Amino acid sequence: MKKVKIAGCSAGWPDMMDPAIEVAEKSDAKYLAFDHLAELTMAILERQKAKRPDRGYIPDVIPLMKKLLPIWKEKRFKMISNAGGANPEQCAEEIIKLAKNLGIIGFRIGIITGDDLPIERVKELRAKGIKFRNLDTGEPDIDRVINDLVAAYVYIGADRIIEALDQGADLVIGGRISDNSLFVGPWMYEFGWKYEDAYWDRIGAAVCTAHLLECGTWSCGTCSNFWEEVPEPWHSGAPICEMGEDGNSIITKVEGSGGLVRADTLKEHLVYEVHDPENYIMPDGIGDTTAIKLEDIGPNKVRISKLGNKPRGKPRPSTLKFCLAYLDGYISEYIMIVPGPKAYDMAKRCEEFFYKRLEIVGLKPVETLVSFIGYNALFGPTAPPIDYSPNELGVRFAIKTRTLEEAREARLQATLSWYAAGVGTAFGAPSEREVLALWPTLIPREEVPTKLEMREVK
Amino acid sequence: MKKVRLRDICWYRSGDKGDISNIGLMAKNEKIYQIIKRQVTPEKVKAHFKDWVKGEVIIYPMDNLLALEIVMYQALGGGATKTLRIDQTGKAMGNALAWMEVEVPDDFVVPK
Amino acid sequence: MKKVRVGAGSSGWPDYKDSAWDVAEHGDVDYIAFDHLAELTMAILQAQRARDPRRGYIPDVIPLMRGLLPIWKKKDKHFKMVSNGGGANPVRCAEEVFKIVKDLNLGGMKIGIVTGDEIPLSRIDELRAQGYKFKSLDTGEEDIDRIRDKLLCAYVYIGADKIIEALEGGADLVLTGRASDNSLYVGPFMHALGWKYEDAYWDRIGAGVIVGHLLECSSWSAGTCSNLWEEAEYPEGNPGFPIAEMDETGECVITKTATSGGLIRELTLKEHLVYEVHDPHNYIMPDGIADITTIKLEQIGKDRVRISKLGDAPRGKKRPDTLKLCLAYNDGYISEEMMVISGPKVLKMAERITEFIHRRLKHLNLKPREVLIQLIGFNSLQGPTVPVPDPEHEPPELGFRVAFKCDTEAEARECRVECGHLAWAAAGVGTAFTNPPGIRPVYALWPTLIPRDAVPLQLEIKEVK
Amino acid sequence: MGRKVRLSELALARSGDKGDISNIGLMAKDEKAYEIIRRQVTPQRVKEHFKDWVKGEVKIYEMPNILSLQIVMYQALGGGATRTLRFDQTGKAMGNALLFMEVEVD
Repeated sequence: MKKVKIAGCSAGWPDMMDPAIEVAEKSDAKYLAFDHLAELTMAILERQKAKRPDRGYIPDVIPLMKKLLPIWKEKRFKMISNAGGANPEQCAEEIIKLAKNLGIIGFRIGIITGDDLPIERVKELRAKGIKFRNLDTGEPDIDRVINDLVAAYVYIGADRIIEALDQGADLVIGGRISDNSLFVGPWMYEFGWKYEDAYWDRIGAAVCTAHLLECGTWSCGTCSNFWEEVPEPWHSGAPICEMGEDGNSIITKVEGSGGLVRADTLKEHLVYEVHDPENYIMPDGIGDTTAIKLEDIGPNKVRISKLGNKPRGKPRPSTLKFCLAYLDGYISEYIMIVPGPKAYDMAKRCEEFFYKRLEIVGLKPVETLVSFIGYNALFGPTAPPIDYSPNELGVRFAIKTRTLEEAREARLQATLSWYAAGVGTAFGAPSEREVLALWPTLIPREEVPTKLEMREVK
Repeated sequence: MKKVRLRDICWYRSGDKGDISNIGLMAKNEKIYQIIKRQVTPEKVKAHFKDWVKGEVIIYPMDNLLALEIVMYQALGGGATKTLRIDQTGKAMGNALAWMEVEVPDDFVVPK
Repeated sequence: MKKVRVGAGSSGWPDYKDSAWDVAEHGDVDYIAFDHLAELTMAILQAQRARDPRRGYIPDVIPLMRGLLPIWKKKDKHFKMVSNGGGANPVRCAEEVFKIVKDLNLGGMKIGIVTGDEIPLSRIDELRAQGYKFKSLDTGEEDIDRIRDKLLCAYVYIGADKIIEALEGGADLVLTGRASDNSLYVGPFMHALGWKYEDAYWDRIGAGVIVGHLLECSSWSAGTCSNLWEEAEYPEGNPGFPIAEMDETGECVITKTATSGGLIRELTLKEHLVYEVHDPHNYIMPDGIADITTIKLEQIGKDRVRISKLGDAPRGKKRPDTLKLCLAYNDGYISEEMMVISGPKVLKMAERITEFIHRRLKHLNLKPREVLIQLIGFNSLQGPTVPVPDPEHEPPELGFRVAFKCDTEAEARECRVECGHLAWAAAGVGTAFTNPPGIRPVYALWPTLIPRDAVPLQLEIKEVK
Repeated sequence: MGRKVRLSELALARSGDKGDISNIGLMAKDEKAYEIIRRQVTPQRVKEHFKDWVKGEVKIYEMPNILSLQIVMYQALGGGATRTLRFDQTGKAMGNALLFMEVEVD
């Protein structure tokens, strides 16, 4: 049976680079996949490109490639990455320049574009009658925010990845390729799977398994419930998955790397951000995460296999996830620390004082939140009652306003609220930021024509 | 004798000047002032702050205010602009000192 | 018996503009003084002015004056104002204030502009060539050649001489740069009560220096940042600023307006008399050296405390013949990152993350000059002095803050990302992040002394009719 | 009936976000614990536990293959990562917050 190894080398931006280098050097993984995009990263990169046309891709990919290309020269693994962000063409240009002065000739790059839509295109589609209902809030159409739009991008699937690999690409680079497709693409290409009924079960298995790899070291004991048992997390290994033509696979990591690969560290990620476990909707197929089982079969070795005969996947959806980013006011933030022994009472006084100051300066923010670090900043109303006297508490003011001036004035008043505290209060650095909000919706596949361009380092 | 913490028998406020931390320790009454004047010594203060106070400690009594002016050199990690501490200007050093314990007679009553 | 009422108007930047307006409206004062400069502000303002000649003064002075001058007019221009908000550009600041006077058509106004506190670096080199050593008051280091090439600017804490001259010249507002906070108050006392820089007056000037110290931090003597924080009420949310009623003999009553919050008690004054004083027998200021142990405090009514002479020991001595000089220089970059980690075993988790950071620094061969880890909610304020935690009662969460000091900005960023942000790998589930503050250049200060006669000052009085 | 214990004694959690939706993976420590959480951790109780932090609907899906519940809470993150004022912009600690909830064991 044919088997193919793919390593999950990045969970976002920023992330550790050394696990990817280690996989390239010490493992026989045929594919290295890099997800660099969180939900909002694209909007940030779009705004960068708007200011400077030669930017808009993930900057870290250049130092990463500088280390990987010499290793590639020896081992000839393939790389799939969405680091192109809002500017895959410029990113490829920089990598070609880099390869040239490293004397690496013949390196072939497949550049995928078409995932980001110009705002005018969105307005055209809206005029044509597509409402773009908000998946989160159910708001029926985008008319309320259509004039504040700054970016619009589609989570595209693996179609062009397969095409690029077919034409001999060594690196496939794109923008908003879905994290999942970075792994499903190569497996479909290698095993000759098609987007047809005979393959949905296996594509579903790949979709579920890819979910365990797209967050890199998060499946190998980082940010884990088992943090006390994880050895040497400071050089955690990246997960390497060997999948067979039947869709079953084995996940390991490089021998001697830090971190931990166990059924329950993978389980931790399988339950992460899945929503409806039987309908894990991805561009290439709908996975059923309840149709697979995880078994420890050796140190840092876990088998993933089919559970019973329920199909592991269903046909891919006719629509794609479509994200619109729009401007939505400003948030200013400020932290001060009040001392014990009555830290909680003192913190409450500062909060009361702050709200009075807002009245005095006649400021009505859209929203304000005062929380106490060391008590309820993370847990809000669910925090257990304080049954001890904390040495100190962080008092965090967060204020949302329409304009930057209001954000600054609100933060100034928060700064002055430490006067109401007792002696021994200190303060941290304040910050203001423009709020980019996300409008998640769906777009019919046929409205998103993607393009592939092949280039070679000569 | 029994032990009480300075925070129960004194008020305090601290500030900075460059890398010098300066604590005003105010006794709540005359009797307490005599106790802190005797027991709050440069050596004890320096030991209390461990590696946070690297330089000399000088203490000036202020009989008129029943207070001790405690001056601690190289005490703020380099001073407001250089220190890595979140309390850049040493506003809480008084509170920190207030954890220190002193000995008082067994019949001593902690003032409200 | 001559008396003068001087009110506090600001204690650093920012402060409560509405409290300054309250003093002007209800304080029945003859003078209001505004201190806007912390130890480091001048270096920042000078950097601003170097980039843009229209900047370099304290921006807050403008909205503050826009609210204050109409009250000044309503009080038929009775009270005078003294402010060091001119910063590194008092001339430009005066022009902006004159614009307000015209905009609100307040009629005539005279502004006295004091300069000479900023010492060009070339002058510093001249003095060194003449053999003058700028010994550091902090570390005792003999000379500044180690930092000469990194010097950004130099400024002197000047006294009240030119403030008095400006008031004698009829100035309504005196704008200075780095005037010492104390002199903003001693100037009006000396002018109004006829005190001179002569032997007969050092005792009374000493009293003025002590009261100046009480007013220079505005609400800090009236119940804010106080041990009495539970008693200080702020019904309207506006802290009161102290007002000093000083008489010819140097006896003084400190009070505040009835329309402001906070309180004036013996303790709230005492708290400030022990604040940043160092040697209480020799509280050295440009206008005189005060002995704070020679006065006593007496509560004589609600929010009224009298400060009077204790015995017959003089309250002040002859002013020093050197002035404090601050040299600001660049000393690397600081980056910081904060995450909040969840229990249970939150302290053990913090230890694991600390180990992670040091191991990863080694793993990536990063060598920051200094690394500091602090736990917010546990020891960020009081460090090693906090008692051993009770395992039964652990906080449900803790802020985990790590800061790095490096020679270059790039290094500071790499440390923060690779070993700060990515340290979440070692944390348990349930770790969250804030937006880290920007990487900041470190302005270091080299405090030293300079002979008074090496610092010639200039006064220019401008008027708009 | 039995005694009350915190969920943290029976299960582990990890939470993430998607827009303004908070999603908690609740993993029972064993078969017996899974039966308890499956019965007692209901949308109603979860919504009560989070008070005003969860404004929308709560859906709970079972994952018997890995003895886990997938808890999906709408309008639960104060507007989503970029708009929320909360410190924990992406709801990484919502799982831990849920573990404070009490359930009955015999």
